[in-house]
Amino acid sequence: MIRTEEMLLNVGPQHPSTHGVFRIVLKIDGEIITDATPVIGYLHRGTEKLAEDLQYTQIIPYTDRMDYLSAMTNNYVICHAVETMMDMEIPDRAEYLRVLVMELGRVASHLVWFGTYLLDIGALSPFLYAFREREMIINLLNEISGARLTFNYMRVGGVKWDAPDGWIEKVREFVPHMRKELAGYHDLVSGNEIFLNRVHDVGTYSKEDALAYSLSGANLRCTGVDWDLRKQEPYSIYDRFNFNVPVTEKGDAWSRYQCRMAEIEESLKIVEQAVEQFPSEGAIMAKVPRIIKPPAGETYVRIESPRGEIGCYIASKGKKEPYRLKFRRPSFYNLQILSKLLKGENIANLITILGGIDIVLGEVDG
Amino acid sequence: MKGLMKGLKYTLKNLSKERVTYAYPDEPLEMPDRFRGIQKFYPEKCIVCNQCANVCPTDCIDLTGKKHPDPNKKGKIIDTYDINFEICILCDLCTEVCPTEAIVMTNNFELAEYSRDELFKNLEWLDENDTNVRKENKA
Amino acid sequence: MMNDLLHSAPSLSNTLIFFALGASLLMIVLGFVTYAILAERKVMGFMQLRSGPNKVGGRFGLLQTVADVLKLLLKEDTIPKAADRPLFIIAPVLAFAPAFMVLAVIPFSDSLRFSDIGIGLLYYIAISGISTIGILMGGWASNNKYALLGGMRSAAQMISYEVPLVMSVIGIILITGSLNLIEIVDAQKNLAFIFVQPLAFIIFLIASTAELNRTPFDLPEAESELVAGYHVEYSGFRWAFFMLTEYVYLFAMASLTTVLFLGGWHPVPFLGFIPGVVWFAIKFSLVVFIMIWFRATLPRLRADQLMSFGWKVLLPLALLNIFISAVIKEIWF
Amino acid sequence: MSNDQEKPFSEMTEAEKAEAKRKAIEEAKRKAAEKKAAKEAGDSGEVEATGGQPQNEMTEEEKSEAKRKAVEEAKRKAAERKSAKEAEDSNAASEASGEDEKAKAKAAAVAKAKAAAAAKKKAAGGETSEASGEDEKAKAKAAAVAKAKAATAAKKKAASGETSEASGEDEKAKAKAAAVAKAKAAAAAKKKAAGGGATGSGDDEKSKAIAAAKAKAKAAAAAKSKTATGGPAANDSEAFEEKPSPNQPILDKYVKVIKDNLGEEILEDSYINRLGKDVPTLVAKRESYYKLAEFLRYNEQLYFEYLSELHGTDFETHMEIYSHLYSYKNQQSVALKVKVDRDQPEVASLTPLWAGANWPEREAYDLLGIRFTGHPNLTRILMSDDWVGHPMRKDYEPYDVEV
Repeated sequence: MIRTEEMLLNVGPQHPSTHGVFRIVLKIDGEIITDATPVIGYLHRGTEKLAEDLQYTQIIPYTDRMDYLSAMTNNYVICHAVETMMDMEIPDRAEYLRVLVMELGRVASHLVWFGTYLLDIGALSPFLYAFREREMIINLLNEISGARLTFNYMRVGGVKWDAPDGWIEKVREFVPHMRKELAGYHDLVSGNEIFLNRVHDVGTYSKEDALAYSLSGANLRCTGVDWDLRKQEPYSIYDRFNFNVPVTEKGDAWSRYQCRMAEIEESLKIVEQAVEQFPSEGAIMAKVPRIIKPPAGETYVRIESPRGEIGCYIASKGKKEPYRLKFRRPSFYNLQILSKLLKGENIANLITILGGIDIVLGEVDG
Repeated sequence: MKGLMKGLKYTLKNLSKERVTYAYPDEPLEMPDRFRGIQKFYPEKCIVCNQCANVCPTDCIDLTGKKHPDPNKKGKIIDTYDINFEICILCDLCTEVCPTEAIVMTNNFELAEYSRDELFKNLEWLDENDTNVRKENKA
Repeated sequence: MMNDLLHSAPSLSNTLIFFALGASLLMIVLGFVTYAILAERKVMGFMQLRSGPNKVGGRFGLLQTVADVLKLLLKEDTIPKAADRPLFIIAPVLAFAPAFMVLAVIPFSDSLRFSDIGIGLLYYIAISGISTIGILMGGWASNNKYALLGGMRSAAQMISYEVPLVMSVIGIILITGSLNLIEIVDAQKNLAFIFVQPLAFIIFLIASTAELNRTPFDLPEAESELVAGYHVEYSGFRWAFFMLTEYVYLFAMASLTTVLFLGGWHPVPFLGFIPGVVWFAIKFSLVVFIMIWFRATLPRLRADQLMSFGWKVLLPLALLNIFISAVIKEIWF
Repeated sequence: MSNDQEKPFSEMTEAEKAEAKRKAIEEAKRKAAEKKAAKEAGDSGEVEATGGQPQNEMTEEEKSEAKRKAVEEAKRKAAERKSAKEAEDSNAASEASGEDEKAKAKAAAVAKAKAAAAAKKKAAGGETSEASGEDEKAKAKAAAVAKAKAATAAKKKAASGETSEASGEDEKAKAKAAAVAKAKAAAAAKKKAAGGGATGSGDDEKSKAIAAAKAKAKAAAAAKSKTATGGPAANDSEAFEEKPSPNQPILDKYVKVIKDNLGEEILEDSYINRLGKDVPTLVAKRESYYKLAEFLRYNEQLYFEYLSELHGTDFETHMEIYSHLYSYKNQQSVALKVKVDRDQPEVASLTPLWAGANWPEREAYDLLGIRFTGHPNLTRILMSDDWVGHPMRKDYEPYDVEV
């Protein structure tokens, strides 16, 4: 008599494909997953608790460490929340700089996703090609902000530095280069039959599920929901640019891939236009009191980060520290659907699905 | 098969391309001027206003002042100044608030030490750390 | 010289000579493995716009692998407490021994050969199957779930791909009418079999990549899924043995491909002045390069896709190839 | 830029001295002020002296005040008084500062005030002139007159309907330009001030464009819901009138639909959150929280199928769950709040309605100790399972003080 039994498999917290310290406890029957329980919190640093004792400017470096692949959007969301509360007008030049760095950051973040996703699926080279271009972006951002990942670049009311000499030109030159290389990625990966077989019809969910599970970003757009906060609830100066929101219909890993790759192109479009429209002079800081004290009350703003909707809630009592600061962290919300998707899949698909959701553990755990 | 061939062509084409990696640490990495590395401290410029210690988000700066030795002059001069690089996140806020540019950033980013104790930098160390200072801060 | 030795009566001095020859071949193979690993890292490095190893042994990193092996030998030998100790120890040996044994039948050139047995091809295939047991054993004995999954995947994969592998060479056997590898090479004096049997070559290349557990068929190791698969608990020189197995098999399989399809040591027309061994080495390197090239480009298949590809695509194609070969043989030969 | 930014700092040493003196004077002036408030005000005064933006800061405060007034109950009157005091202080500070700085600030403030919704216009105008010297007063008056003209023009345009929207915009802009020009003429002696005014107007127009775009989007949503009738022009004119917010009709609609279907008693409160992009906010009663949420989720007119955010806050007197809902179908959002007793924090879970509420509720349980009844798996999520206490509560004492 052959007796089979279910096996408990602990994937993570140290595992090459969990992109950080994420743990998922699987019940497997052979290689088929019958149950999956995600366990998070290994990277919880209590940003929100720490923020209760910090002034608003001091919180900004902490936000860098949440979604460390696109720290610029994190910087922006808290600045935007405070600015909304204080009803501030941001100078044009500052807004353009913000949009430039945020969109460059979005491209960089998607490149990391592209590379690591292919690494998860087993191809080694795309990772290095993607990081080649990312390195250029990182260098650009390093030049303007003084750090490669933890930028701490934005301030309430504007940005910390103006663009250094020649920076705009460098960005202008980067766009066509990136377009060329992007075509190369498509050559290398997008038509590859093995890759297509790995991602087609894997981790499919419906539009209704996506909405019910509060998914956002490409995870939502891959089901046919045309939703991008840059377009639908324009913040900053996004209404001045002409770009599309890539939407795909199928809701599987392949449509998520298509969405993100198309988003790189759209971001490049925005960068291109922002460079064209970039005001030749002007202030980069609004007139801000040095001690920032938003009026008593509360606010919730949300913007589009590469991973989806990043939101910031501030409850203020009119003091220089927030009474309560809460980030809506897109990865945290996006990850919820994972255990639903995994039932009945095999272990190889676990990696494809998890990679396709595009999480950053710093953000999941806050 | 066509997709596979395309991919193979792409990698083969890259075989002869110039490499893009840095030869670090054989060649030192050039960081842009704004890069945020280990701080440099000018004790003579410091007016002991405590702003850097107050603004530091991780409370890694400790400083004490003493009375100016010249009794005719008002104000204080710096006595001790310590930065704990175990928790410093190099956010640049201290140099941003400093009214006299007594503390500035350098481009030195090689912070690794064999012992945690060595990450505790005192006034002398920070004073001597005078290479690669940000150009715009060079007095 | 070799042929004389092979046909002489057994004696003590003969045995010693064979032992010395075997040992020298082992050294050559180890030398190859050393530089195959380096070549793989270098080629992949160049393809990925890196420079690859360049610290140990000059700017080309010529001693990098040596340093790695030394490190592995000096490492502490750890055996998990809950592991099945005897099996755990024997597994790498069982995996490695057949890898080296199969080299016995490969003719490297006109004169450089170590045996001349009539069923050379059959011998190769039969012996190489044993390695699977070593890998499965290692996966089981580690008492680790990832290793177990890797071992199971490996067993399933090897069995599935051995079938099309064998089927694809039947065409050649039909045409030459022999299982002796030397005779197969001799039959390609004028035209390499790659031109006669292109379909078989493609099937053989794919199946051999799968047999070698190399990308895109590296499921048993599957870094991103199973961490390291069957050798996840191994370290030090035991782990080195598994690595060695892999690369010796690469050596053997590339040699076999050269012998079966690329005409062995026979030169390309008009370039006959170059010695046969060099020709063999050139063709062999080409095959190795292709394997490395695949690894640098392709993503990994999924287990179920691997199975359906093996059974539903490769096997029918191999059968078709046998049929075509039979027809061709009937008409032309 | 860096030079610009650093300059204030280097100037600051002198400024600080002046500041110290001023502080002493101020201290004497307002004995009644709390110690903390005094310190904070001093801080802000310090900046104003150098940054040259006293009015700016003040209008911020006033704006907030006005907003609050529109929104808040008597509860926070004390807080208002406090901030009013702060405003006074900063006035005092500005008096102390140099003449032309004031003028600069004035120009900026005027531009700002124009750009802002005119709900606070009167208050702002009044207070600024109070704070400033004689000729500034005159300037401000001129500006106010210009503004009033612009407002009436806008109103007229609004009356003529949607089609004239573009031209209305134009004329408004012209009126604005005229107003700015007036202000310029008044401050002609001070070239810098004029320059500031000009850039201010540029910004204004741009912000106008943005506002118009936003208004359009809003109007589209409004048209869909068949309640709003005015269109963008109406929205604009609303801004010039004393009306509270462009989202007010949306909120009214929500409230009406809810009250029609669930009865009068279901809502504890409803208001527009002025600080949060004018989001309509509903405060549910704890008992009927789930019922209301269910209604918001499934009612055809509301249909908030997307839960954007859910979290709890410890307000010391009570706990509060804040959730931000969005309806893709109707393109509208709402904030739903419920107050929870702090000693017995228990409230219905929203997970059956929105699967996405699962983890956020676990997080709220983990960090605040709010128990969600009906939650499928209410366990700790960020902290380890054996953690003691709920860290985000204001009375939380860390187990190990050193960490």
